Parts: sequence; structure tokens; C-alpha cells
Amino acid sequence: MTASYAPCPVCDAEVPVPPNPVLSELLVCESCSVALEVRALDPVVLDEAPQEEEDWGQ
Amino acid sequence: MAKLRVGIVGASGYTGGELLRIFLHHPNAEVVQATSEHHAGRGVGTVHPNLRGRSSLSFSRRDALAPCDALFLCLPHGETAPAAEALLPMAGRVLDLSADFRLRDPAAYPRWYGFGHPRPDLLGRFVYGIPELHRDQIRSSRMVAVAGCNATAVILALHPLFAEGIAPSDGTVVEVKVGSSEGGAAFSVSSHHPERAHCLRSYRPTGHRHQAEIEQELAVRGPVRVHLSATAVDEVRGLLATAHVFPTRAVDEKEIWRLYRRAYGEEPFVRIVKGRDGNYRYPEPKVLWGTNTCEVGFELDAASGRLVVMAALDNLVKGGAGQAVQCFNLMHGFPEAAGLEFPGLHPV
Amino acid sequence: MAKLRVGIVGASGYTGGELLRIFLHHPNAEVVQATSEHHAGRGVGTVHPNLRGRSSLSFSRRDALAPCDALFLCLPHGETAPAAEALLPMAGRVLDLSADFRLRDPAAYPRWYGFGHPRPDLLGRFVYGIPELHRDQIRSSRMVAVAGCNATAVILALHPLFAEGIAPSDGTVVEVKVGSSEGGAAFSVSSHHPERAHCLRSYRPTGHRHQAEIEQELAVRGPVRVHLSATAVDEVRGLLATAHVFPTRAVDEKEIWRLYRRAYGEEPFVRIVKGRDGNYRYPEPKVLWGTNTCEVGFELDAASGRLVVMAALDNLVKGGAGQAVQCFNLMHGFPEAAGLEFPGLHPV
Repeated sequence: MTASYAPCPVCDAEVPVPPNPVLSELLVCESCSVALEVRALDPVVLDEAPQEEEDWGQ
Repeated sequence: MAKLRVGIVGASGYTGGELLRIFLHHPNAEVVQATSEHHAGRGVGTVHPNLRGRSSLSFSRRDALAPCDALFLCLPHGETAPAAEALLPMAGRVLDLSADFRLRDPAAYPRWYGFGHPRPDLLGRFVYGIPELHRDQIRSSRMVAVAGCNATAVILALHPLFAEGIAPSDGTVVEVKVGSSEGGAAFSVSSHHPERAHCLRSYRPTGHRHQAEIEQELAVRGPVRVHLSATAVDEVRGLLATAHVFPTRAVDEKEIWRLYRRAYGEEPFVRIVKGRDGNYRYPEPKVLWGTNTCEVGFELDAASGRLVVMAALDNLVKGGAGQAVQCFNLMHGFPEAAGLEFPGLHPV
Repeated sequence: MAKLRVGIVGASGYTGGELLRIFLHHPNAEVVQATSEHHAGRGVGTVHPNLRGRSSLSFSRRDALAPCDALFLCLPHGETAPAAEALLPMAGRVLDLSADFRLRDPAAYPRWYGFGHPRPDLLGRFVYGIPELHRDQIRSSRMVAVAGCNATAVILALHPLFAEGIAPSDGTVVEVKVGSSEGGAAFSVSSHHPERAHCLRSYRPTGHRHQAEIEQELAVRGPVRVHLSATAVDEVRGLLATAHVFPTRAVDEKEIWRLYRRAYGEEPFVRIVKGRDGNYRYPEPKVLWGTNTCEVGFELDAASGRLVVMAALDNLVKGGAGQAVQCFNLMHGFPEAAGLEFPGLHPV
């Protein structure tokens, strides 16, 4: 059975994974609010979802 | 269940005004007395314009004070201790927003506040008012010394690191950037608008009084020294503390995340803010104007190992009246967030 | 009684964000859909930082919109009318915060907004959304066009004088001083901080669009002309309208007091402010940040007979989201002030 939680790669929080997740499904970590992507199943592995880096130059 | 009767001594100042505002919508309590020697007899709205048409209360004189359930003291530093004799018996519970009873060590007062404490015997009976640190003690106490605004931000930023032994006992540098309302309602040559506007002014590079209560509360594993500097910025409300910690051992981001989540994950008034995108990635005061929330965030410099911890809050609310009401709620068994739900404004 | 289900179209903008904030504490309704094409899938807190940890709602796409009890439209001017076909059937009641349905005369749109109105047939079905003027009509309506921010202030300032025939049909000059949030969340070359900070900028000396709805609503005794100019000031929220009226006959202060007390004495969201002392003697925006209150005040120049009427409000609340919720409450028989109790902050 797939895990119902998976560790967030950024802040190590336990991220709830919906039942029967699919590859590259998008999730958001409640703790650090980073957008995550399902990279592997059984067990579920999460990684940061690709994001265009906003230019915030000061 | 009848509402609890609350009194405010020194209600014409900014923290007094915020207490009046917060209690406008408190489900369990109402303000029945708001003293001000200077404005006695006048409606509270004449001094606090946001209360016009919202409160029918008028200021009364302190000598007309009648016993009530809870009393908030908003007198200047150095004026509360001498008045303790007369004021403490007035209410079952007393919350002091001045610095007069924050420090446990009587000897600290001459050193940091320039006066010998007139009632050292009372110092041990006041609990230091940061619920996130002393929730159980506050619940069972009758007298709370509400923490200072800069101290609240710096302590909430650093406490987890000192408790875990990651922060060293010396060498931590903290800069607080503060607004003009920290100086209170009394005007002066330095608060004159043409002089104060657009300032970026190093007004206390060393010797900031709040350093005493910060070092008192962070001495979890023995005495500590924290090096505090304050810079005034062109704002009225809000403060941002930026702390520079040189960890005692190697740490990584995940460990810091776990540490702060364990410390504050369930706290209603501390929000961990360390984002990747958008305008508000780290704690920022203006988002918190009027709220009782303290935002805490961090960034680890992988190259040097320096851990930068940031904390932002509204110096008049979580750094003053809001934290006082949070303690008040705990002391009376009310929901901790009663009266403190305002989420803040965006954009401001 | 289950809470009413509310949808917001265009919820990532500033008025959308304020609607989300206000509905956080609304006793009778909750937001179940908040659309944003750009931010679909992301939590509302990522765009509105004051909602972080306060709302678990995520933005959704407009094409995923499901029928609900009430729908707030926060689309840019010119985008709502073309989308009316698809959006109006979605909810029992619709409140539009754009200008697309505010004017009754279809010919006014090409002249003031530069586009021919695609649905002139609908114009008559929307009630102009200022409760203080059209409370009964709003109560019984299914579609409201919430008034513009400048228009709300100018109309509330002047309506009693036009209704009484004291204000002439032409010659009234009004200057509005406005903050940057009026331009909404979209950034531009002129909103770039180094260009926008510290500005005192005549950005619309003539031809301000809100003049159309102002003249429409003040034409109580026949067509009128009002001469509007807008100046941008170094603020984010709030606007102050200063109107210069040359009365059609001699009037004295007491008559003006009586007139405005009769018009607004019982109104929960209009406060007459004409004081003698203190810092806040006339209407002032910063006291009203976050509140749904419009302050109205006046001064009569005895020498010349010129009557100066001032009105202040928060352009995002009484001039936008707050007024929309006020109308929403009326349309559903809820207490008119539900969710709109925040009294504002002092000092800010």
C-alpha cells in the first residue's frame, strides 16, 4: 500500500499524499508552502516542482 | 455568563488605545474603567479616533478607580512600581505592560532602567508575559509582566536555538528595525515630523534596555549574552528583528525547520515564514499591523554556516496590548485567541 | 442554518483579497470558490500574505466554476460585461465590483470607458451599489454594481446638498487624493517604487471616469455637472475627497449639521467628523484603513459662503470589498454589518 505521507524534500515535514497518487502529480507542502511533484511511487518520493525563478533583484 | 469587568490604567496611550479596540469585540470581557489624568471626563474617541462612535466609554481619574476583575497597567516605565501598593489590590488579576516587573533580578533595574526598584519583593510574583514560553505559569498566575515588543520578537526568534544548544552563549548579534509608535504617545523634538519622517536612524546602537529581558529569557542552558542594536525606520507600527547566529555545531536547513516546527507548529500566534517566491518570503511587519501574530523565518548561509533568523510583529499588538489580552485569556480560561482574530490587511 | 456558499471571480486581486479576508469572520457565509487563472492550484495565502495559515482555500480556474449562492465579480473594467453571459447564471445573486454595469446610460461607456457596451440590455437590471442611497432597491435586487471608490466618497459627501437643492447643478469642484492600491495588483512603469514613492502627482486633472457615476447619482433634481480632479499621494490605501460647493442660497453651519445628521445620523457606516480639537478634526483615511466606514465632514467659509465638504474612506473596503459585502448582507437579509466590524487602527 502506498504511504499516506511522504517527507517534504525542503523542510522535512510529513506531506499528506492523496490515495493512489500518479507520477508528476502536484502537491503543496503545508509547512513551507513549496510546490512539490510526485517523482516516484511505492514508496512515494516527492521533489520540488519546476518553477520559473522570479527575478526579485533588489 | 456576565462579561468580566476590565480596567485600564493609563488608557490614553497607544497600548491603552489598542486594549480598548481589542476589547470592543471580546466575547467574555468588557472595559468598564479607562483612566487618564489628562483626558478625564472626555470620551475615549477624542484620543483614539478609530473608537469614535464605537465606544461610549469616557476616561476617568485614577483615584476614582473601583475594584474590578482584571486590571491592565499602561503607565510609563518607572511609574508602575511606585504605584503598585495602591493598584495591585484593585483586581483579582493584574497585567503590567511597563518594564517595571519584567526582570527577576532587582540589581538589573539600576543598570538598565536607571532606578533602584522600590518593590523588589514583588518581582518574583510576576510571570514574564510570553505565552509561547510560559503558558502554564501564566494560566495559574495572578500577576503578569507583559514582555517588551523588541524582546518578544528577539526571544521568539531565538528561543528554540538556545533551548537546543545550537546558539552559543555569546556572540549572537541582533538588529531590530523599529517604528515611531514604540516611543509612545508623548511627543518630543525627535518625533517632530520634519525630523522623524524618512529617517533611517541608529538610535540605540548599544545599551538597549530590552537586552536585559532577552538575556533573562534565553538563559535556558546558563547565562547568555546577546548583542542588540536598534535602528528607527520611517514607519509608525511594526518591527523586524534580524538575528545573526553562529551555531555551536554544523546544522542543516531540515534540522532547523524541524526545530521551529516543533517549537511553534501548534502555536496560534506564531507563523513560520520562509518562502520561495512572491513578495513576502520572509517575516514582514506591515502584513501584521493590528494582528497578534509574530512571523518567524530563517536562512542558513551554507558557505559560512551563519544562521540568520528573522522575526516580525506589530509592536503595539503582539509586542503589547494583544499579547496582554492573550495572557488575560489564559489567566481566565477563555479561548486564547478571544478578541484577537483580526488577520491583518493586504496591501498596506 | 448552513452558511451561504460564496464564489469570487478574480480573487487574486486586491478587492478579491479583501473579500477573502472579510468572509473569514462572516457569521452567515463562506467562500467556497476563488478563481484566478494565473494562480490556479495555489493557496490564497501565497498571494494574500495576511491569509497565510488563516485560509486553506486554493485558487481555482474560472472554467471550473460551479453554481453557488452568491458570486462576486472582481474582473478588470471591460472584462466583466463580455463574460456576463457565462457568469450571471452561476448564482442567485451577483455583485460586480467592476465599472461595467454601474452606468444606466449605454452611451456613457464609449465616452468614459472607451468601449461600446456589449450587453446594454443588462444595464437596467443592476442596482447601483451604495446602500446609504439605494438600500431598499439593493435589498430586493439580484444584481448589484458596487460603486467605485472615488465615486462613493464624492457621492456620500455631496448627496445631501444636491437632494436639498443647496448645491448648484454646475460649478462644484472636487479634488480626490488617492493611494496606489486604487490601481490594483497589476504593476507598471508608474507603480515602480522609485518612481511612485513620495509622489504628489496630478495623474487625472480632468476626465476621471468616476465622474460619470457621480453625475448619475447626484442628478436628484435634474442633470448636474461635477468637476473632478485626482492627485496620487504617497499612500497605499485610502482616499480623501475635498468638495468645493458654492451654495444656491445662504446657509449657516447649523442647517448643514441638521442636513447631514438627518442624512447619516442612523447610518452604521457613515460617521460625521467635524471636530474642534485633537489631531483628527476632519475625515482622515488612515484612521479608516480596513474599515467599512466613510467619514464625512464640512467647513463653511463665512466670508465667501463657500462650503467645503470632505469625505474619507478605504478605497479597498467602503470603496470596494466592504461595500460589496454590505450590499450582499442586505440582499440576503443578514445584519448589514455582518463581517464588517473591524474598527480600524490607531496609530498607523
